[in-house]
Amino acid sequence: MDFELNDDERSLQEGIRSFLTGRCPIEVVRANEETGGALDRTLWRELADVGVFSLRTDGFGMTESVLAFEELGRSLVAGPLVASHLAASVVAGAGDGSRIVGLLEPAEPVTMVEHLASLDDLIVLRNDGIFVVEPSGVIGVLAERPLDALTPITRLDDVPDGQRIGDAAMALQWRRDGMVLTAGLQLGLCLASIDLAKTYAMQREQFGRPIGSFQAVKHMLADMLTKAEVTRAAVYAAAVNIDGRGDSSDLMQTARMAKLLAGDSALFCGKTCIQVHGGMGFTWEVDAQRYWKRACVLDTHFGNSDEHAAAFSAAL
Amino acid sequence: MDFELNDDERSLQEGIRSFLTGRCPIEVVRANEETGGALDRTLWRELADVGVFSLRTDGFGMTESVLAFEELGRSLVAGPLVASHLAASVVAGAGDGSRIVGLLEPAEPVTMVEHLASLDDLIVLRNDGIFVVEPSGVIGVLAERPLDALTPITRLDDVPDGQRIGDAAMALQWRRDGMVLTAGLQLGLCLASIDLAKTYAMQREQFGRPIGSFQAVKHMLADMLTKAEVTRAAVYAAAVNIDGRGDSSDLMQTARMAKLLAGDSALFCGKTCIQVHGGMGFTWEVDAQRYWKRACVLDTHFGNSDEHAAAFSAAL
Amino acid sequence: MDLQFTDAENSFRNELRHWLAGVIPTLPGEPHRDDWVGRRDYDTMWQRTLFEAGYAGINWPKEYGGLGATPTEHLIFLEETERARAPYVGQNFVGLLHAGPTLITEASPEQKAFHLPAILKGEHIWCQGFSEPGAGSDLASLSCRAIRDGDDYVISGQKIWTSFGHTADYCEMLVRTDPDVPKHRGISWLILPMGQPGMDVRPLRTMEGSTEFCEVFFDEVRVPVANRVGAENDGWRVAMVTLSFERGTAFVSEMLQSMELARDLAQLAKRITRNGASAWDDAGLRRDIGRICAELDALWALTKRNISQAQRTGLVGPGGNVFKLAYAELRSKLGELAMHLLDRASLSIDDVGQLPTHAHVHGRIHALSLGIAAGTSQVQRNIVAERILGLPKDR
Amino acid sequence: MDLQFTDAENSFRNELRHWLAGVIPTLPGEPHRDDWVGRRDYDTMWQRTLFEAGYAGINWPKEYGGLGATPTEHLIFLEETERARAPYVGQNFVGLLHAGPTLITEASPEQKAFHLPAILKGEHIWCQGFSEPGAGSDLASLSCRAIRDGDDYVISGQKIWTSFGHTADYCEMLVRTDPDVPKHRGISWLILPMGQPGMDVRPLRTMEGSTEFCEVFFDEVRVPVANRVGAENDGWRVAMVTLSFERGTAFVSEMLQSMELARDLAQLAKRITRNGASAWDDAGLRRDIGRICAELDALWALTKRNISQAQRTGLVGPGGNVFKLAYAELRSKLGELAMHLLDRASLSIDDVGQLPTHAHVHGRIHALSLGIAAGTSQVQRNIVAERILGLPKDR
Repeated sequence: MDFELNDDERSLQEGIRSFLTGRCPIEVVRANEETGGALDRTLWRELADVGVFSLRTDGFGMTESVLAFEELGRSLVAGPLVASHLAASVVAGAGDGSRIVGLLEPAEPVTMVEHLASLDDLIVLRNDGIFVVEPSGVIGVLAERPLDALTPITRLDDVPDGQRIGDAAMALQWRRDGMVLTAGLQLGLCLASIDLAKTYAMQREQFGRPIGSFQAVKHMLADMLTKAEVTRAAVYAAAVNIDGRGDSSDLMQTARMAKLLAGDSALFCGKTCIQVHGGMGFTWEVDAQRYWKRACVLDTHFGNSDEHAAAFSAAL
Repeated sequence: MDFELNDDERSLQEGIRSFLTGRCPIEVVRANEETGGALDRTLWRELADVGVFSLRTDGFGMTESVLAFEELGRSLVAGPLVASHLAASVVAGAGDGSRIVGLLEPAEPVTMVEHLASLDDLIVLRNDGIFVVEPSGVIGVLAERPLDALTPITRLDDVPDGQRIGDAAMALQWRRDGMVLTAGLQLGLCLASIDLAKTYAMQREQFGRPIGSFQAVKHMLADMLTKAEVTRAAVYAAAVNIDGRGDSSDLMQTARMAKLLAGDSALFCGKTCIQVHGGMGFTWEVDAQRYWKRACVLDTHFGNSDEHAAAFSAAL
Repeated sequence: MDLQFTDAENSFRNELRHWLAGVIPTLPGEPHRDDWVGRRDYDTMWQRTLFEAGYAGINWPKEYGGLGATPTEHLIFLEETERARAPYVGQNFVGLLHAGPTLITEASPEQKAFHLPAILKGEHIWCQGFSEPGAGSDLASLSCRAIRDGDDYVISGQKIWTSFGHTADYCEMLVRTDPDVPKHRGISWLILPMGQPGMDVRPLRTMEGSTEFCEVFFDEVRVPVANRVGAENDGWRVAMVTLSFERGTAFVSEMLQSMELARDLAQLAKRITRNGASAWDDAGLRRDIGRICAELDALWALTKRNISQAQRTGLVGPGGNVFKLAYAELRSKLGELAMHLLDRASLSIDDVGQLPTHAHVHGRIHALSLGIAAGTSQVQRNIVAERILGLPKDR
Repeated sequence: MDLQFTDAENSFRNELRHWLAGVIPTLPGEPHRDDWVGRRDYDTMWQRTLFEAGYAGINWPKEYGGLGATPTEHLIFLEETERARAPYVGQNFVGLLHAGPTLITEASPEQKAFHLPAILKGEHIWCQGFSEPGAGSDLASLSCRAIRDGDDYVISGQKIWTSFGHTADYCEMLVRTDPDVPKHRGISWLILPMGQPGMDVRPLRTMEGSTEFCEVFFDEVRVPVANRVGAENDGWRVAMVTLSFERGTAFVSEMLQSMELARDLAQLAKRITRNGASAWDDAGLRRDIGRICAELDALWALTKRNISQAQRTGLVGPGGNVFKLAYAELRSKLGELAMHLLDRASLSIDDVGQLPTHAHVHGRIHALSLGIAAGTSQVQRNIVAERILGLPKDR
């Protein structure tokens, strides 16, 4: 047993991080808000080139994929990353980034699809199977003000039917893998929130000293880190498990554990990051709100934490 | 509208407090642990003499009663105080303290009765009415180690039948009044926990200064006080409401509000008081544990906080 | 203790309710949320209407044109206006509830004579220039300088969180007039007419995307010394005076809205289905909503305790900090629960179809600000611990 | 990353499991929880049994008679002994996991030769004399004095939280040998034989009513200078050495128990009825238990990360503090939920009829101690913030 990253895993993650730091610094991400969150196809191709979508069709596993998605989350990259990654094995062009593939799950009280205007293909993930739909034919109402400015969102009155490309078992597997990949993104959000809050706490002075020297602020940061590290263990365990190097045979249950922990932690870290920033955390300018908002978005993907808590208990 | 204590209310409360401080200092309460929590009949009579059981049969209202029960909770007085108070109007000797009247509610997973060995009469409070039972005929198993050393507790295999002394409507009213009186006791526990924690935080030095100067400790105390003051408002509002000087006609709903808030707050203040004391909080010697344990006991009386949250929602 | 209203209070309520019933239907529609100029006009129109009916400055002393109402009457006023869906104080906020009361206590007769009636009549909008980028929780460390030059002060520096800075006529400002003394002792309180040369007012976008706040930059802006309120370097005390004007009513309208919102959420849960059943069938959700509603009711009771205390002593006392701490946390719980229930619909700030998304998502974001604005929850806890419980100061 | 065990690890497990299967059924019944002398005998009997089978000192280096196992093998050892319901380390705890490792690193050859085998064989029980009534979180402020007098130290003062002080043979002690230097620099580490004249060992009753801890009072107790470990006044460093012995396995047995307890709670909820229905029908309760179980599984994964890190670097690092913070909180949630479900039955510390009250009520109380013992959660948060995140020290 060795549950630390091995050298290959570490260098893969560092490679992705280094690409994103150069290509997608937060300024680039923010600039995309001015276009209403329309996806940048050049960037999408470059993401494909570093393997973000095709890792698993290229012979890597969920472990490597989650490490990559952690970095995507950390860099706040927007768009149907998980969907395009999942689709890489079945939808032509998804893996190489030539087509942007989105995904929707029928939901209550209403079904909403993200990034509809940027999509080339839309996957509908239902309990009874996986279906693909032509996005241009999908009719809905685009929200004037999405919660996350980088995630345009459209309300659908009806869930489109589409053409079946996978059965119920495959749908279940996609949900499971979707949970773990999304949890990777959420883990990255936690880490980015901590970095931002920490930097501010060290720089910002009030009462003649850095606010990070006050226990109240210190303890907020300690709680963020604690949640993030527990989440990291959960997410990595779920990924390793799917790759057959785990310690549990119930892959779905560990995937739920990961999504549950990651969802709660990303929301917690996001809002705590805002609180650490005080008034500045409430401004558009500071990224704290972006992390929190993205955490709100991702919590609704592949089941929120409460749903997974319920599902987890069903196996007890 | 004037939701501050008036002079009569204040002097009544101060009178009770002054009696309890003299007659029942914490040393006296603690000493009772050595007798397995057997009730002191002399003390019981004296409590009756200051009006604890007969306030409402003597023409006072729930408001005055709650103020008295707040003090009883603060002083950690043990025994079926609420039961004897409720019984004062129907069971001879309850009001003057010549008989100690206990109460049980049939419960799941098991019905437990407190102080059985000290009781002269046992009330059984069921949904369909109120019944009185001869305690000596009640068969059960006394817990070897009660959670609260001052609250001996006996498991009953069967709930005794007894003689009917009140109908379903009266049972409902007893439950309501029981909630509010118990909430008064719980409020007192909160206040005592805060006093104890505060005193310790001011005296105890670590790292060359009182621990109460550390934000972490300060904020624990601030959270205790906050919960206690919100609880106080809720408990007083419920009492005033029952006395017909309230702002809501749903007396049961405000009673539930009071019991819910008071239950949560007493548990919170009790455990936080232990935490503020560090290792000493974990000793038998320090009273922090006594407040927490009593909070555990009282949360099970007349429905716990979760039950009241559920019941509260039913009226929404 | 008595939560019932006196006959006098009830007739105050009845008269007000009667008046509101007549006037509210005659009001024009509300301007768009981002139309700050339109909203200024709307808010001042309502203030003028209140003034003409004798309801302006409810908490101001009669001698300054106010109603001289008790805190309880103020509560009734807020209950009735909320009930009637009357307009809010809006852009009149700083003038009526902050600058005005300060002027009443501290200003010269001339300053009072000029400003107070204009505020009451809705003629002048005020904004606040207190916070700075470097002075938030530690407000007294503010560094915006005012240098005496003859009969003027010359102001240079920056202010932030100036609400309605782009529509205001006057700004209540704290400036540093002596940098060489301990921080609380070198501050002065000034009345700044807006639109002076050297001022640059820029909108500050909040995380919700709205721009009611501004940043204001000062480059040698001249203000007559006569515009100072109180003595030079005594501005900290002047600013603190306003705190004593809070009579427990600050969150009454909000509380009424929150109680309604929480109860609306219960109704929403009854409409929404989840896995083929009503969301309301979920015992855990019901308990969560029940608990929030009960806790809101408890905070409502606390509000009345605070108001009663203000009525007796003139001060809210500790209850105000306690209220804010508890309310910020509870409002967050409500917001989180609502977003959870709305699920994907909560990803739109505006309503989604028939779903009242806006109220809940806006509410959630508002809750984030409650733990920050006017003293973070961390600062509130310090105050509660130090001023109420008497624990030693941090350092 | 790989959570699967190697062939070597699997054969270690299989051999151990086989041995345990043979030996466990031959063990006598456990003594009563308050029979400390009986429990000493029981615990040392088990230690002797381990020693004879070659399993004593699993984490001790081979050269000192230990097994020299890797952290992963230590994990396997703890998993298997838990699975087999083998006795716990019990009163051997301080010797095996604290004093012993310190002696291995810091003691003289004579001290090692005398003490280490006796610990491994279960011949000597050790206790710890570190904490004092005035020195808890701030341990280095300890004031128990040891004054040099010829070849002896003469000790006066008081120690607290000395577990099994009434049954121990030796005590690892921190004493102040120089009161005139900064607090960390005047401390020495001594081996104190128990039962010396001038010592008074009194049981310290915990809130649960048990007496495994003692207070020890010292009135001019003489200890040879030869019993000092490390240099005079270098005792703080000596004591800190033991921390580096923690290889992520400290809470393994507890975690396994907690995971089982949480799953038992789910089964209990299925048995218990509430208002005529199964308690398990309550969606909120199910979610609460599901969340706790999932979070425990996540902490189990974190445990394995910590063990892997220790295996690679020899140190647990930050993960240890993070684990303890999260675990203390989670264990409290589990305990509170269990007591809620048990309702009135939770008012007895012992089992009530068929209800497993004891495990849950004891568990709840134990959880209270988790946030306090070995560094309160407040201290843990400071450590995480300062040592991991690099935030500035308090003062």
